[in-house]
Amino acid sequence: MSEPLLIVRDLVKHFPQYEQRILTKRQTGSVRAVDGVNLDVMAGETVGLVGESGCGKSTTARLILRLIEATSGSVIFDGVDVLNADDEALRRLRRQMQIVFQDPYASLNPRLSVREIVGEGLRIWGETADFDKRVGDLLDRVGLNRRFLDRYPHEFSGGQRQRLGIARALAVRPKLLVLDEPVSALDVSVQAQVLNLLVDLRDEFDLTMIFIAHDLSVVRQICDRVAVMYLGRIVELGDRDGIYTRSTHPYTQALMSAVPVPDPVHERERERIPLEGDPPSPLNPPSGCRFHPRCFKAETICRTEDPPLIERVGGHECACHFPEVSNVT
Amino acid sequence: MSAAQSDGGGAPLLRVDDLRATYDTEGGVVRAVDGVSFELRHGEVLAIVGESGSGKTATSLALLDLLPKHIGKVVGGSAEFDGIDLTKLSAADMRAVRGARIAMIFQDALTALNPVHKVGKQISEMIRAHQRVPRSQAWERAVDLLEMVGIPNPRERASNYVHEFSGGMRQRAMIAMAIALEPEILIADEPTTALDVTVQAQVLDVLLGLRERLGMSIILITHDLGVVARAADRVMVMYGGRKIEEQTTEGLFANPQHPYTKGLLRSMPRLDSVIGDRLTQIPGAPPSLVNPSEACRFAPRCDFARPICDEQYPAQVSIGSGSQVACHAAGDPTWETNT
Amino acid sequence: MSASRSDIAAQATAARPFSERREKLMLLLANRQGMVGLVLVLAFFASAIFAPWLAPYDPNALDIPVRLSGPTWDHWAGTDSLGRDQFTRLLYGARVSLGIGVSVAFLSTLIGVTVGVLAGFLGGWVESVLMRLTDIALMVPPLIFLIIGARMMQDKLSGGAIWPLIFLVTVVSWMTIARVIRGQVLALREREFVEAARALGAKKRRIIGRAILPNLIGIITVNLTIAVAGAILLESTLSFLGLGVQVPTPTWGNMLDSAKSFIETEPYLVWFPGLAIVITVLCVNFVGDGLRDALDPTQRKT
Amino acid sequence: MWIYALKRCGLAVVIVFCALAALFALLHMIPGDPVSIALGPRATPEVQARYAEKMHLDEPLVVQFGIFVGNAITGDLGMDVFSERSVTLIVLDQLPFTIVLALAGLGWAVILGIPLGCLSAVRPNSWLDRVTGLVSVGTIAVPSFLVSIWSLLVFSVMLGWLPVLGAGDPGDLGDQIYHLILPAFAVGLGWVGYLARLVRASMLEVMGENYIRAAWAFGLPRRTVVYRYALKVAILPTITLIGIGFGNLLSGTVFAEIIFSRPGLGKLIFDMVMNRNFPVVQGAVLVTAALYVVVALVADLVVAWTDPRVRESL
Repeated sequence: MSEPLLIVRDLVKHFPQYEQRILTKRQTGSVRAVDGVNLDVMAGETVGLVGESGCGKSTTARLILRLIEATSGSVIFDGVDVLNADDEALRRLRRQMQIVFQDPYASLNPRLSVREIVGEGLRIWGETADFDKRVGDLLDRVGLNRRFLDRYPHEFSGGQRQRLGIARALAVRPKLLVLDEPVSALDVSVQAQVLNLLVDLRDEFDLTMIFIAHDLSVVRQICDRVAVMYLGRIVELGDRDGIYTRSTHPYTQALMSAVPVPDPVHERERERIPLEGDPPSPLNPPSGCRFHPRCFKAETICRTEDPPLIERVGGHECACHFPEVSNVT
Repeated sequence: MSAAQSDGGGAPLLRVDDLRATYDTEGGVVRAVDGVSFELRHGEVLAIVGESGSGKTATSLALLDLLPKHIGKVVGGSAEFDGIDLTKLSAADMRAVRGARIAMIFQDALTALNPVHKVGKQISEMIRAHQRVPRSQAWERAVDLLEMVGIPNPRERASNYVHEFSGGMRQRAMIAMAIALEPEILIADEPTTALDVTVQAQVLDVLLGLRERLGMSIILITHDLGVVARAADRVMVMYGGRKIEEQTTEGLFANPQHPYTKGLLRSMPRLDSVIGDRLTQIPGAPPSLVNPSEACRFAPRCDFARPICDEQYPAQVSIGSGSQVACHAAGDPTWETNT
Repeated sequence: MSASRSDIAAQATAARPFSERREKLMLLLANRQGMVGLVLVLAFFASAIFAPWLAPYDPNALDIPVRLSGPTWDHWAGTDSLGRDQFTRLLYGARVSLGIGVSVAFLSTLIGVTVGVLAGFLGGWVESVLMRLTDIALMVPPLIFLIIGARMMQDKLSGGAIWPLIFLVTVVSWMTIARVIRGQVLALREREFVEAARALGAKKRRIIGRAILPNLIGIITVNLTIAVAGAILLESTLSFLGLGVQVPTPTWGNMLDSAKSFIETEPYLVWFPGLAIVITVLCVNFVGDGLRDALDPTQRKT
Repeated sequence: MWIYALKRCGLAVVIVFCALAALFALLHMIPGDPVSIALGPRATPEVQARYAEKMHLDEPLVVQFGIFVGNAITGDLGMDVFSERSVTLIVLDQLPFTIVLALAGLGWAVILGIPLGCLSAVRPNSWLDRVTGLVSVGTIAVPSFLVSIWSLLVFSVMLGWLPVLGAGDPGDLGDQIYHLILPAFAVGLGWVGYLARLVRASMLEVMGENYIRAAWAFGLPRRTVVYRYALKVAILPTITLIGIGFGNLLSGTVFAEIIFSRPGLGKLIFDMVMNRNFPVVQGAVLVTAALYVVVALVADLVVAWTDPRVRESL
């Protein structure tokens, strides 16, 4: 196996909580949004990052692109140390790593025309030869009419805006595309269009993708490997079939069992693993295994000892003291 | 599957007939609800499914005269509930119905509960708005209700403000408020959409448990077909402000009739499907409802559209045992074989 | 296979005939109050600029025999205690009042926007220092500051200079817009399209210029108009207290000041300059409100 | 909550100190001989010498400032070299007039403005709403010195209903109130429109919130929804504004005081500035700033106490 395209090691992001004083600030604590994430992404594969709100999946994405500064850890992209790159090196790196955002309304500058939005990357990198034609080709490629060049974002529907966001990211021909909940703001009928488009583009542009979502079914549709996150950590990591049919972490199992299946007969017979309460606050995560207060298997050791993410049963990595294969779908 | 499942016979609890509601916007008049008819029976869970802008929320707001003031209004139709027409009630009579006989819960409980009153205070105030109960007694009731929806330490929690609650607890608190007067109908507008799946499951359980216990009927508004499969007895699918299909839940999932419903079911990524390369997709985007033409709203996106679809809106066709579909192609044998 | 059909459907729903800019212009034109305000404000500016050609008399020409004559055919707005034509002086006064109003508005907006953008975009200690400075400046009672300041610069003012007034009024006028702009920049900075620009490798200058500033134009314009009104009020106030522009240069404020002594016998001397101030400020506010309605995205529905 | 209150008090002290420093710097930054600048060319040499000694002008600036601050803390604002009276006493003499005027002016504005804004928000586009809208825009556009002149012109000169000048007979409460009417009207008028507009906007925003819709959906009576649910939230920004407004009025009454020849802090400052009597100005401004900060502080604390979201985050 070749060297991974992206290597993430012990990535940590703590958002300090401040109390404003007159001129200074005093730290009162910190939100441990991402707390030691390890992840390798091979060239050409699509890795899914799933978890509930507040588990740190979007923060992880922004850390990898260094849109926010990490507290500690390392990100190596294509052999280059992203977190220690100087401004100029970072700018060059960013051509190769692009991101598509969740909110199709907030992610496009309302004051710029489609030409300027999609072509922004070309302008930044001075590739202005055949500008209109290149932007037009990109529009074609994401299924939009090239006559839309002079329109403004508010004239488009949510699905079309998301296509614009994808075209903008592809303009600089990145190697890695990070998709942060790209379809969760879209209606179901439009979701499928965008997912299909992404699959097509992945093949055509040889993209490596990190796909972030809270919807397990969407991730299953598009990803080769899946990482399940809980409170800033990856708790289970494996290939798609492994995660979806032979998951070993109780959280993955509970999560999977909670997703309702659109089939009333099957759905009403399914066995469910009920979880008590809401996910705890990342401001003050539980001791030991972070999942233990909600875990149906928790024992004394779980309260005191944090299980490492290592390969256990089922052929994939799992951070649990009592991993067991189970199929809950 | 439940004891309270639709009994088939008997007069319906709520009979909505040709309900129409509009929104005035700068772009023009939006026909948000455009001739919707349905019945709700005693003790059943009726799901209204549709995408954003399909009119599912507007329908429920129209029933309780809660459309945004000065913008939205009911312009036609009737909604008969226990011998009274909800659309013709005076403001005072409507107020007596709201909350007490038909209650509603909303998607985002954080913004739907008052930020500056204690949660227990809000519940007891709501009780006292409808019944002459002393303050302390109403407070006790509020505590009991919080316990009933599964909030730990209800007595303590009643003195909290909503921002001190977690997402799941907020939704539970709102449910507690809605069931305080044991309403006959509970309208739940996307009650779980803003919640994480693990919490969503808990809240759905609470809702269904209460249905059993109090024998109320529920109108469940959602865009999530998984939630429908889990919780509903009957489903009505809306598209472009109109009802396009209605069936029992089993019937709808086993044998969807309208091309949109079929497309929706197929375009959904699901946990239990065989993984193929591509999802079946419905092309295009939902229609604008500003001054719509008489054409079938779905025709521009429909793979089976025919000339007639662009000319007139299809009538509602009954397809046996309370099921209905509005499609020119429905029941056409040649079309059936094509799909 | 469905690509072509999907395209057709997409285009059917996407079409909107007007560009955003045209749409806003239409909204502004549709706002009756705003339009009336705009027309009147433009008229005032025109008459101020062309005062030497429009005015029937020399503003400083004394005509003692007709002093304190009420409004007549010869003197539409009457004459003052030295027999100077009030209407002429009103026109010339507009030059000073509007001139100061516009200069102050531009200067204070410039300072406010600079402070707000720098504080909001750079954050950190720059933000702390700038915003604390703004807070302290806001605590200074503007009138007292102006009274003290104008008194100290009185020798300059007596020499007929106007810049000390512009300077003083600007000093008390920039804080509100700085705070508003900072709030907006903070919100914009978190918007995903700004992140997207960074992700594409855009430099800070480009992000401020292309992503932040264009999205502030609406709020800057609105504040600019409102600042004009505020500055006219402050200037007339100071001149009324005898601390602003010194006679014989006419301004609406010092005309009122000199009229004070004749309030019991010649009330018209108090009415006309006062009305000039009120109508101007009212119209400028109408324009501001109209602009706000036209530019505020929450007013529009998609 | 208490910690928050303490912190805000600390901040208030810092702000007053800054204001003090700024004022001190302003008054000492004027180029030239401080004595003749402070006293003007008319002062006799004896007065000048006495002034220089009283103000410790021979000491370095920092020391002067230190002395000034030290005295200010003990309530000694220095001595007026012309009248030989204590500045503290001079200021305290004028203070009640201004406070009464500011309270009366803001008081009637609050009593009228808040219900007007509230009612016009509850019934948008009604005739009441339109009238309120016109009044708001109108009163905001009329500077308060014009209101003073015009109301004097109309009610005293033309109609002769109300007295022209002064604050009334010191011993006669009725006469004092009689003399208070016009100035209070002039001072408060702009605030009626301002408050009405703010309350209306704030109410409309709150009335559009989800929890108001939910309150309707739960069948709560109109009065509960409007007054206990909506107004309680909508009033919060108004409280802050009233605090700031009161602070501003402590100096903003200057026109009313000048035009109606009424004693008060504003008139004192104006007169002393015109007479270049800067020690008195310094003292009066300091008292104004301190009062302003205290009022703003109280308003902030009231808001924090009323809004659990703010209270919680403290």
